Amino acid sequence: MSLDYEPRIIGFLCNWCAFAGADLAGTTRTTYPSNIRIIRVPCSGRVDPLLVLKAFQQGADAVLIAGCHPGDCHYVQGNYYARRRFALLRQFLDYLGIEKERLRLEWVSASEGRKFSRLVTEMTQEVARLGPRKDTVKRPARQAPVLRPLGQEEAAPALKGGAAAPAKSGGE
Amino acid sequence: MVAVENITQLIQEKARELLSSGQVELVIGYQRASDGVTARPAFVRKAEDAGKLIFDQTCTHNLGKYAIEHRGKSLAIVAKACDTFGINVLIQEKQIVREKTYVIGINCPGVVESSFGETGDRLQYRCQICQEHAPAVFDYIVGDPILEKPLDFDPYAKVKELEALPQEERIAFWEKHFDRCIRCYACRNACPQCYCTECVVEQIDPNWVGAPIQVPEKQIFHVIRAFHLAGRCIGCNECERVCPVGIPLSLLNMKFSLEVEQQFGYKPGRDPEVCAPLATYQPDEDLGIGG
Amino acid sequence: MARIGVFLCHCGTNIAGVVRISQVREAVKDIPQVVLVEESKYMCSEMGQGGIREAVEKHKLDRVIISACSPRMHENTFRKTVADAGLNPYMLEIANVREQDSWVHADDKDAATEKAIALTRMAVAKALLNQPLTPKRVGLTKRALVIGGGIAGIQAALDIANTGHQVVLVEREPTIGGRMAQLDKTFPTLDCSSCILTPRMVEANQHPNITLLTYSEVTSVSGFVGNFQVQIRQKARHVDATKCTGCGICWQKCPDTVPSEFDTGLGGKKIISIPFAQAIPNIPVIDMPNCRYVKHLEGQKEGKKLPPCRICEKLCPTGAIDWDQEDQVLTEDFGAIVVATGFKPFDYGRYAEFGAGKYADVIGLLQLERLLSASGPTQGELKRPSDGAHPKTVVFLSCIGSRDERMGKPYCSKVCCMVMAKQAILLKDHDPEIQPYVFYIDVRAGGKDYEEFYQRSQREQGVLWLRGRVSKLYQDGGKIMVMGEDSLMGRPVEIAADLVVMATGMEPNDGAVELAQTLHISYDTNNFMVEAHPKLRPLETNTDGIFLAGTVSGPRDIPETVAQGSGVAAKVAGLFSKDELATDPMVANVDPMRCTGCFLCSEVCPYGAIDKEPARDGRLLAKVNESLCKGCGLCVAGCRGNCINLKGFTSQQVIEEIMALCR
Amino acid sequence: MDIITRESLKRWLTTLMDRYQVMAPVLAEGNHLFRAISSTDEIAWDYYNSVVPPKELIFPLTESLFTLEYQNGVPQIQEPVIDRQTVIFGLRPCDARAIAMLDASFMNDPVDVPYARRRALVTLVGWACVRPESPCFCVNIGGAPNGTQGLDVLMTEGTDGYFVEPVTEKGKAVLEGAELKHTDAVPPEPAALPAFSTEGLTERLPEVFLSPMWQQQVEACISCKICTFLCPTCYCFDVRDRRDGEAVERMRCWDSCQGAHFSKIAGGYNPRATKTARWKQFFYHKYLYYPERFGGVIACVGCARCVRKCPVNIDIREVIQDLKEDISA
Repeated sequence: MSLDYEPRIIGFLCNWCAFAGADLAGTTRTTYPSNIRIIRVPCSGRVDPLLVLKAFQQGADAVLIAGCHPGDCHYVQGNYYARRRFALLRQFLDYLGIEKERLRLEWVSASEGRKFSRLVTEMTQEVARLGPRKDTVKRPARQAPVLRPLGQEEAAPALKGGAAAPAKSGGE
Repeated sequence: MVAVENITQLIQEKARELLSSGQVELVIGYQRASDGVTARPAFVRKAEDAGKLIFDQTCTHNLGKYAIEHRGKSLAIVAKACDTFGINVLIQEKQIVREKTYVIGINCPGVVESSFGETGDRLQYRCQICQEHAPAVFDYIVGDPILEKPLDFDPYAKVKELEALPQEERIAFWEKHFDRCIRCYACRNACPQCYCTECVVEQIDPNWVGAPIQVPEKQIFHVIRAFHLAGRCIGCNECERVCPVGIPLSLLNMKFSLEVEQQFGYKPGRDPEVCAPLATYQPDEDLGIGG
Repeated sequence: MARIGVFLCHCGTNIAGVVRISQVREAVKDIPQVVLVEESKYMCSEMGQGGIREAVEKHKLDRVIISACSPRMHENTFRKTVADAGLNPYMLEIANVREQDSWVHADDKDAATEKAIALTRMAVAKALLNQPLTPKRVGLTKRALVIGGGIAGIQAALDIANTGHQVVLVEREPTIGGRMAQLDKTFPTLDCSSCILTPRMVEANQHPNITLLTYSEVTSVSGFVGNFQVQIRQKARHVDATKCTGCGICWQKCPDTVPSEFDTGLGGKKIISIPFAQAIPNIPVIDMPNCRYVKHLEGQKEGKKLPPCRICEKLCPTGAIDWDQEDQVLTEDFGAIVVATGFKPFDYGRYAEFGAGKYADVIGLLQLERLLSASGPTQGELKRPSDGAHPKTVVFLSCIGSRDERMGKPYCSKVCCMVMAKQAILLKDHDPEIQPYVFYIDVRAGGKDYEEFYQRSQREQGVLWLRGRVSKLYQDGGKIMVMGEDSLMGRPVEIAADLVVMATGMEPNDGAVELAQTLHISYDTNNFMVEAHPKLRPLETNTDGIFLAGTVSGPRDIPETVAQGSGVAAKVAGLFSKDELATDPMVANVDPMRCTGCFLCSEVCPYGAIDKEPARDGRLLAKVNESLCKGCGLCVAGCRGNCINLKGFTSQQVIEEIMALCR
Repeated sequence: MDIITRESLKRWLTTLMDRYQVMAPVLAEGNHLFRAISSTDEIAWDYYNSVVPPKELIFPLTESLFTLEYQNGVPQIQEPVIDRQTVIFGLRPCDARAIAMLDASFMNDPVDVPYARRRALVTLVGWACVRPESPCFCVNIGGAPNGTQGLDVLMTEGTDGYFVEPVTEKGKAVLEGAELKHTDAVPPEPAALPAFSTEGLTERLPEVFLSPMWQQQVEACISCKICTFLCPTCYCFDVRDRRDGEAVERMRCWDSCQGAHFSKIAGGYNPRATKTARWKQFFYHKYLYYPERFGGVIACVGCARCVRKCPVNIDIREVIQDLKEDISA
């Protein structure tokens, strides 16, 4: 699939359902866009919102968190907490200018390889349509404008009699 | 301004009584500031010093902050209605012990906008939208009960206006404000709900935010600060008040308050027994998550 | 500086056919800490593994990256490999370049290669922060708790006991036996249910290694595999078990009768009674709310004068009646817990169109079992509930509370078809004049001799199986009119029935959800408890040391249930064959320098694994109980101050992964 | 003395913009701050003083020191180019004097190269305060509302324009082409400020190091960094590396002794764990350590930003007062 913009999507997948689901997509050779990069976590409830912010700060175009369906969490309730956290965070990031589409929490069971690939395809297209991020959370690649090899410019001179520089009284 | 002399007097008397009886070792209240018109925090340890305590509509500080600092001591604290919500949150989060904290609650007429050397009659916005003028927790209450009247405007109007703006304008709005931020952390440090030993934004390992005082880091810092207050912010607005460069932080906090209220029907600090919204869940809630 | 070896697996052409391995090699070889990049056709082969072992020793590697198939596939294999090479097994990271790359991006070699590079870099970035982890070892109590005294529980208890380990069998009802005790005969052999069950009940009762706790419930469970602490509430029978001989005078002489749950309300029982003749233990229970003496005492409070009765007390030869007896709470230690709390029949009253349970002659499968049973309320004489008449036309409705989305019961209860066949045959035995009709959707006769049994019901017994649903029942004089359709004939059918039997499906017993929560194990949307793996670990739960047997995890027939009982026993025996248990070292740990003691972590922890520990200044701080912690990391994400970290998935590591992927 | 009309002043500034980057006080969402301007209309002519002192223009909140990058296996180090000629227009004498103090600490041996480079490119055109008000106290601490120290040019607003007083050669140079007219009129005298003395403080600070007074003064302190970040003479910074793939950028960012973790050292020990200790560091640095090193000059210029903006009204003037009493006591 060719897109006019190739987004970079970071996926946090829970080890027990979503990650296994993604594996199943592979086992069944269900193709999807390669834009997603998957990080394996024990549970969607492990994903600290700060990690998502880090991804956005580092320039990710979108973040997908995928976990077990409600009620199926390997750790009983992790996905419920995740649901609350990210329901809030999405709203908030959108408020700051990071569109809701760029942060998604989805349920993918170990048997839903097709769903996973559908999900990634759809999300990739959606984010590609949005194009590059417009917000200011993203870190520009480099800070300094123009660079030159260190020390080619002569070092600036010290003050003459620096110690005396400030006068005790600045009056007239 | 609303007449509050009697409140001042009652606070002084109670402070004297508590200190001389030895019931508390410290009274945290307000005193006149060095500019002669506004107020500043006061820490009274001797009954004879109780005379310096005051209360008027310039007493904007949320003193809950100091309750954490002096945790373990038996202390009395002067708390406006909203401040008592903060105290409840601190109890809920096991930061202070109710039994050791004597709360002098105030039926609060609201506080006015003031800055060094300047004050007036104009109520702070948070007080204009306040609908709970009575303390949620107290051992002694002063001030006449205030008649709650329904607002004739939406307290979240400002947030909703901003929400309604096109994305580009929202981004521009925040960029222009965060551009001024100098990461002095006054907003965080003034917040009675911020008490982490080492705030994540200052941690180097892991390096959550990074040190640069530049818009991306500044913005991340403010997102984290607001998120960590989600379901905990009681709207005392100290953060915005203390910001030296006038960043409208209430628009961040209130966005979360709005969401938490809408999605979880929760208002922090009303009852310390109720579980915080991010520490609980409803199995069947949807929240627009999952397809 | 770290010394990292990167091993790129071709997996035949599975990976190498798509990912350009040479490019990956080029991309990672310049990473400062990477001292070696090697390839192998099959890294998991003995040769491939041997290569890794040699390289680790030869190049003094302290970390190993394997770029191959999913870690869910071979993580343990390779952990063992590096361990054999003398490395800590947790110094290994696997980049998933097969399932999550080459297999899904076969259509785009460039993209796949680029992704393989990214994933391998990510693994390197994470591995740089890997720490050696070592499992903790804990002892265990070799004593099992079986919850539920049905056939599953009895079987499990007996088989565990026979391996020489102590078992406590807890049953909520006054007697063990469970549903099977209520059945008349069993399919397809038609042997008498109680005749095969009761000997097992007796055996369980007399077994030196089994302690029966009937009329008891589990109230709380703490601890972890090998070391559970369980509270059991033994409800007051008001009969002193140590004195009672079960002579039966009390229930013969007790003046009052109330409907009997055991007889599904069709028959009565005395206020002081045992559920059925072969009940074990043979000790009665007083139904206090209905007892005359209790009413008398309450009456006194309100100044009313009611006869005191106390006949049982007067007549009891051993003075076993104890009005003041109170519930006992026992706290016991166990190493393993078997959950076998069984099922209850679906409440057919929920079907408004079938009379919402109003018609006396519309009954469920279990009721019919009791009506057919020689020990039942009618001593096996088939009388219909309304007027005691002998029914001649009996209609069965299948899938009542099964395969029915409307009732929120999408699943098949598996046994009902066979039960209907069995009961239809039994009806014929009782009275050849009876004509049974069965409305079915499909007949599910999977099981040894089941199909034959079903065929027999048609051929030899002339049971009429009509394919189709019944739309409505209504009473017409002494008849229940059944409006249905025969979908094979494609025409409506109307039958005037004397008795209608609802083939009620199975649903988890009352209190199953509460119990699951007490045990911290998960249950599905139908409230059946969830197996660790539907195929490969059907008897385990996701909480180590807690096992499932019988219908608690889904509808099953008796043979399957019994098999599970024995299977669970094998699991427990296997667990008890160890003298100490190793805990997973990938657990959370709290940084006491940062912790503020808000205990948000303990609020979100599903396993109660957060202990409160006093710090120097006396404040309570969080501490992780490593034996309880399952490494889910909920506390980590929950902690605002980032005071908790998760070994093997530290925030630092995940951040490095993010940065590697975003570069 | 020379005078320039507001109109010619604007014209002059506009012509400067070809050669220089011109920084001036602007009104940003109700806050006066120094920013690069592209038109004189942006200038807040009526400002009292900026919230953040103009030191941020020479000593930025964050600056990149160098970048290390692997280029085909070989590490390459590069540093940012600083070559922009800059005029800071409209800063107050107190802030100019503060910059002179920063110079002393940054440009004495060992010279802080990035600072020195930037500083060499900057010309300071100051505005005298005609109507200074309390809590300002420059006059009590060696400064003056119309002091020239640190400035290259001093301008004083008069009825018909600005009196222009070149102070340095740099100042003369920057004034080239400005339409100056000679006048016999004299600049207006600034309004008087309440007077108090800081005499003898420095000398006697060592005696009172252990006084309980310090603790009382900062009981309300919330350990924010406002006082230090808004202080024109504070110059603490933190050096951090930012990783970006295999490239590393070393940057320095403002830091503050008032931050709770500022003094924390390897192993986690924090020698200034209490806010009292931190507050003392702040005060002693300004009133004792700096003077000891730089000819007795107190590193406070009386701009009173800390007084105005302290969230809990810790008032350094009161502190000085307490201190005097404590000393005399």
